[in-house]
Amino acid sequence: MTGALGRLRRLTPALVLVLVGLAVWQWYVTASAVRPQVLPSPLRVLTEGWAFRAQIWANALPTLQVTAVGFAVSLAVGWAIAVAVDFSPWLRRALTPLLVASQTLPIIAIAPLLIIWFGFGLAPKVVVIALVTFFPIAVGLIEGFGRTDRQATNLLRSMGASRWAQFRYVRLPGAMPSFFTALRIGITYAVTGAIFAEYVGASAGLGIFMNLQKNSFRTDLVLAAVLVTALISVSLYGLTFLVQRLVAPWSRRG
Amino acid sequence: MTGALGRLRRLTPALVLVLVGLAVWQWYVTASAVRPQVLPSPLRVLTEGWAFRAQIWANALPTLQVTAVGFAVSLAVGWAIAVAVDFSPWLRRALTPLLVASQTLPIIAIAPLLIIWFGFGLAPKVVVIALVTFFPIAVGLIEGFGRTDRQATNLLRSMGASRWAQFRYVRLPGAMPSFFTALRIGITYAVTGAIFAEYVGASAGLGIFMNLQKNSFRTDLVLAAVLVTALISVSLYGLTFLVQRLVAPWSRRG
Amino acid sequence: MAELKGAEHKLVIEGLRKAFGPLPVLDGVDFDVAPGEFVALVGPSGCGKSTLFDVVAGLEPPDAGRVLVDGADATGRVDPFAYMPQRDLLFPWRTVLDNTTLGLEVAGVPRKAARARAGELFEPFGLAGFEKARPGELSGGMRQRAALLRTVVQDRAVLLLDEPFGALDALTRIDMQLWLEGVRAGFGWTVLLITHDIREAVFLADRVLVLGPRPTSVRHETVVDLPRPRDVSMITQPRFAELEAEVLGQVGRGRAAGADSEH
Amino acid sequence: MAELKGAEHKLVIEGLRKAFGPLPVLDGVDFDVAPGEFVALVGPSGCGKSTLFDVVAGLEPPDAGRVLVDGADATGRVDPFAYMPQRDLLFPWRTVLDNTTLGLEVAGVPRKAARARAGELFEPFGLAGFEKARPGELSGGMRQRAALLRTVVQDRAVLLLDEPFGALDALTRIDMQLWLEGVRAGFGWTVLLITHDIREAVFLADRVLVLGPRPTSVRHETVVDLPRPRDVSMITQPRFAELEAEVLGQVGRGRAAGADSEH
Amino acid sequence: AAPGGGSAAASPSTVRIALDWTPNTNHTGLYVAQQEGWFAEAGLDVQILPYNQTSPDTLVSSGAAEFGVSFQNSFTFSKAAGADITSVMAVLQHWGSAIAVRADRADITSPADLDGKVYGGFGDPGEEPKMRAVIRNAGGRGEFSTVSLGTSAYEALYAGEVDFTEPFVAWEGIEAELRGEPLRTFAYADYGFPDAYGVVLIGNSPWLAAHPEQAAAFVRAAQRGYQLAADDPARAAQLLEEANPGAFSEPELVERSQAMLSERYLRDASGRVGTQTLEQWSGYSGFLVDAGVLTGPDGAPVTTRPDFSTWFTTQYLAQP
Ligand SMILES: Nc1ncnc2c1ncn2[C@@H]1O[C@H](COP(=O)(O)OP(=O)(O)OP(=O)(O)O)[C@@H](O)[C@H]1O
Ligand SMILES: Nc1ncnc2c1ncn2[C@@H]1O[C@H](COP(=O)(O)OP(=O)(O)OP(=O)(O)O)[C@@H](O)[C@H]1O
Ligand SMILES: [Mg+2]
Ligand SMILES: [Mg+2]
Repeated sequence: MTGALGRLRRLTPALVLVLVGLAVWQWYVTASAVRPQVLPSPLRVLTEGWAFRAQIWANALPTLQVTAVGFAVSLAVGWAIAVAVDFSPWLRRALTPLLVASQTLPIIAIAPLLIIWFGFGLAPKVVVIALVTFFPIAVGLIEGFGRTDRQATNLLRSMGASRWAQFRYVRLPGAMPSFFTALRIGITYAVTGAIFAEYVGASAGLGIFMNLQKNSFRTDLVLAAVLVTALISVSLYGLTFLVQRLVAPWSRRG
Repeated sequence: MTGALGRLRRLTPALVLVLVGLAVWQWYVTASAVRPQVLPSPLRVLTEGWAFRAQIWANALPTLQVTAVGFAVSLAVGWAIAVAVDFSPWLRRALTPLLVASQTLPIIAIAPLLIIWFGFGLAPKVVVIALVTFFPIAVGLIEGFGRTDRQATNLLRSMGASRWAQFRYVRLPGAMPSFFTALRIGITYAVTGAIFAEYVGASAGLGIFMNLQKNSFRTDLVLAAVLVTALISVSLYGLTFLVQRLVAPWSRRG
Repeated sequence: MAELKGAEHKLVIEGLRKAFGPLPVLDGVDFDVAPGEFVALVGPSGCGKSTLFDVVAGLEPPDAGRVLVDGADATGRVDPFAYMPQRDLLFPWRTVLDNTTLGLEVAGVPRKAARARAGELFEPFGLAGFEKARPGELSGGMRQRAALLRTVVQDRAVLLLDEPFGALDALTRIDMQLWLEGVRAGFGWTVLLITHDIREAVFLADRVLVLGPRPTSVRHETVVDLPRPRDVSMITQPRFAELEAEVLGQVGRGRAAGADSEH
Repeated sequence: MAELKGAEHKLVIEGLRKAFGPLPVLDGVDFDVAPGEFVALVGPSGCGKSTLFDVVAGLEPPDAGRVLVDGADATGRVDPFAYMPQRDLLFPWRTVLDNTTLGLEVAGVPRKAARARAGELFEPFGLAGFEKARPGELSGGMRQRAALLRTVVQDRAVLLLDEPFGALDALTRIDMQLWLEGVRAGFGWTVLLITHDIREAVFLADRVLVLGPRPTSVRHETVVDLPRPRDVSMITQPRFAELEAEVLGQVGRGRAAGADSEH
Repeated sequence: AAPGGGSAAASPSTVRIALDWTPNTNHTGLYVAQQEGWFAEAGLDVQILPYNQTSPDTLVSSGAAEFGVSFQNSFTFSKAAGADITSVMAVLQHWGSAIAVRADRADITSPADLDGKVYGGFGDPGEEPKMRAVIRNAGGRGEFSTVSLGTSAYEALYAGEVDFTEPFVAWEGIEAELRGEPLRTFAYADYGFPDAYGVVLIGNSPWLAAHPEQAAAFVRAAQRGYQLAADDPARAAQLLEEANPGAFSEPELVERSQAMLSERYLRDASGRVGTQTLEQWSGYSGFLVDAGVLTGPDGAPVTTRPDFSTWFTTQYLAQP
């Protein structure tokens, strides 16, 4: 099952399911004569999406860029918080409720503030993406660090390891499985976060494109953009497995 | 450090940080004379929120109800998927990309479909909350199941345990730490999800209240509702620790 | 012929081979065990003893060869065996008592009955008072005793014990050995025991098989012709010392011959 | 007086007490160790030996009593000790070689130098060829040897070894014992060794301390007056058998007296 | 065709109406009719659906609601795309929105000054052609950049992040005055741009055809409600607030908005409420066709003007 062929065969089940789903959808749309504004057929989504490929592509690029920058910031913030919290029980108790609270801010409510504070360059979008995605990463890391075996920590202490060395040699690698779980959750939200961020204020991007097409009652093009979003997200998700294989090969089961 | 006093003292750091933050905010608003529509002072948020407490409470109840139902559905779906995927590698490969893709649906784009399919009752809101929160739960569980020690599985197999018994006696309890991490992430999104769902269509709820007040330019009342949301979320988050203590006491470090 | 041979034996191991990737571990292991017999396996560290048990217990498929139980092919079957792995593998989410009842619960014994059955053994195993403790609160030797308890309480036809007494002090060990020696006959268990303690092997077993270094096979067989039931006084008998010396000599020979493959 | 006493001793253990919740484990443990001395500790399973090491190594605070090193209070200090815990605790995210260099890396030795130093020991420890393997690919005995390697390569003044040879076969064990006996003198290590093998205790140690059942304290001390360096032939000498019998008798006495507290 | 997708109303007398926004003064007539019992008198059980993210055009077209509150602007797009809806009554006779800049922007005294400036938009496909046309009509080149901001546009305007946007004069405009930061507005019609109905009531065409009596009863009751709003804005505002307890925390905003609508928007030139003309429909909707921004049901651009007289009807209004 190695090589490109093996990998392709592993994808068969997903493809089968998708194709069955699409067939049912196509059949339903044809049979029920539902209006394309309400539910366009998959074929129509594909052909119209293809016809508008230049425009979709032009809007996908800024979204990808914003996603990359935002998720990088999110990773940095998530790690910084998790490490800080791991080192200081005081900070842990101080920050945990605030982290949770940060997730409850309806972005719609704070969007005007973001615009006023950060303008509508990259900054407010990066803030939104970071806000949406840093939380699973921070929580995953914090709990990963916390799950370290006491006896393992003791072994390190017996070697005279400083708090930092204990962290580096045991807590950090021990948290990798948790981290990658969290990374997968976080990265999945990143692209949606970017699209949401574009509602806050942007001149281009898949979010802007969707909004415009929605207001033009072009549900087919909205769904085409959704499709592109999904493809990007699934690719990024797949990428995490690759990264995990490179960074922490021992953390995957055989 | 036991008892109510001890627990209160554990919260001191968070309270200190919050109070400092509020003081800075209050000072800034007073000093800069920023318009309350842009940024009301914390005092104003509190006093106005208190003045409107009856209304906020009346709107918090439906939100809580929707959150509870939605999150229950989300838990059921997350568990069902994770267990199914754990038992069938075929399903794992078929569903994983779809799960990820499901997270990339911008709800704004599918909201029209939800309303048309499910009407204006509880259903579309439950769907939105479940869509927003089942994913971390499913992923957390799937990875938790997958992290089971091979030798532990072997021990069970040597006892003649069926696939199901292996699951019940080893994979399931072994996944509890992962599950609770995921639960914490999921439940944090549940309330925000409910508020978001109310934008899709509702007649009452904190989301509706925020939207109304926003359209009446009452940023202070919007923030008062945000505050209530945050309190609910933090309480639910705290609750997960209690549940974990009851259900899986061994999974917390000492 | 194998079928014939199988009929008079509880267990027949035929030409088992197994490699992990490029590393050959089992190199054609053959032996057989009579019903109710106690066979000890000794061999150098890393030679493949635990791997052999994994294959016999049906947990790892062999690359070649087969396992017969009561004359029928049982390769890959788990039900005739109660297996005590080298790592104790007590689960942190169960109390010590519930860890020991695991095999019974899996076999469908009602929880209450299972607890009663396992609970009776806590006293002879020196674990009384720790029924409700978590595994993390036990000492190394106590963990090992709990793991052994979990294994024997399953009451299977064949016990596979991988260094069950490794972490026990001399006297606790003798206690446990005597306990095993005492109940085994009564239940008619057939026992395979991996040990590093040659004295233990001779004291408990009807036969001691010496395995060679990796890739391993059976190098030598010593029949222990001491009367049963055994008791501690036998250890001082000259015949005991003779047998011990014979086994030790065989282990040494096997090791010297295979020293190259270890390095 | 303690200070005076401490000055002539490498290590002084004074009245250590420790309880886990309601369970008293250490009940006033007192002994001292001369520089370069090899002391073996034997005692029933679950009596508190590992707990004693945890306290001495500075990992668990004692409820009472103190630990002196070179005459100075070292209670809670970790730096004089290299500790090999009972569980091997090899980390799955490091290769076997990198597991063994862990202590050196923590101490700031550059990675390359650390690898070279640990790598030299793979041959005498019978681990050559497994430098790049993951711990999961090792047998139980190989894991234990890797853990011992990780401990001794740290080159600390006092070694605390908790059953370092428990999972080794007789001959590999003798090899490792001889290796330890050989290098120890050269490095001037002071060694405390927990073991269940009384023969091993007598063979390696200058003194054997017998601990009583839980809550434990030192019950008896046997001075091993065999000449050094030791070699395998000594095991057959009558003095060796005498010493072995003395320790065994003391272990038995201690255990019988404390049997009630175990149950 | 039967109304697709959504569940049909329980009985012909049950009428559901979808809102475009949270309840506000554009909806007053509906709430007045409801509060005064005029719907009930007409034998109708009217449910005002909670505001949601779904466009009323889509809801009405799919049959999930019988009526909806929409705009001539969005109606044009959805109708062109094949929505099966008909405009049954104009609520605002003119554009409800206007170009707005901060009153303290001395550098912008005419839309012609907006060249090179930043527009805070709403992701509406008609807004850019409209702005371009107005600026050109005022003598400018019609070159500006757009940032899609949604409702954040107003905050961005006050903060100076954008230079102009398009608020509802009778809502955001009044709010700006109330908060002491007035806006300067430029009405599109003042620059020769076609006028349009700011707010319209729309109905599901098949339902209208099948239920002419209920349709007429509903529209007349609504028309009567808006008539009261035009005649007695204070009482109408009060009824609106009573119908939505807790929805309005700024009573002054509601009252002033209602007064402004009554004075300038609800009545046509002859003083009537609810009327629609082919001229006004062909004006703006025709402009959008000519601008080439509409697409048909098949996804192809609409290039020829449809028969706009089929888009609306006045047949359900009370006879003068
Ligand atoms: N973390 C802990 N919490 C509670 N009880 C503990 C803990 N650690 C050890 N104990 C208890 O302390 C006692 C002594 O344990 P310890 O591990 O020191 O024994 P030991 O002498 O090393 O035994 P063995 O030879 O079997 O390893 C045991 O009864 C054990 O249950
Ligand atoms: N899962 C595995 N993957 C790769 N190699 C393995 C695996 N399990 C065991 N081995 C290798 O197989 C050989 C035999 O291992 P095994 O555990 O059977 O030895 P053993 O005889 O039980 O040794 P010990 O007495 O030390 O427990 C070792 O060299 C080990 O490295
Ligand atoms: Mg083994
Ligand atoms: Mg111990």
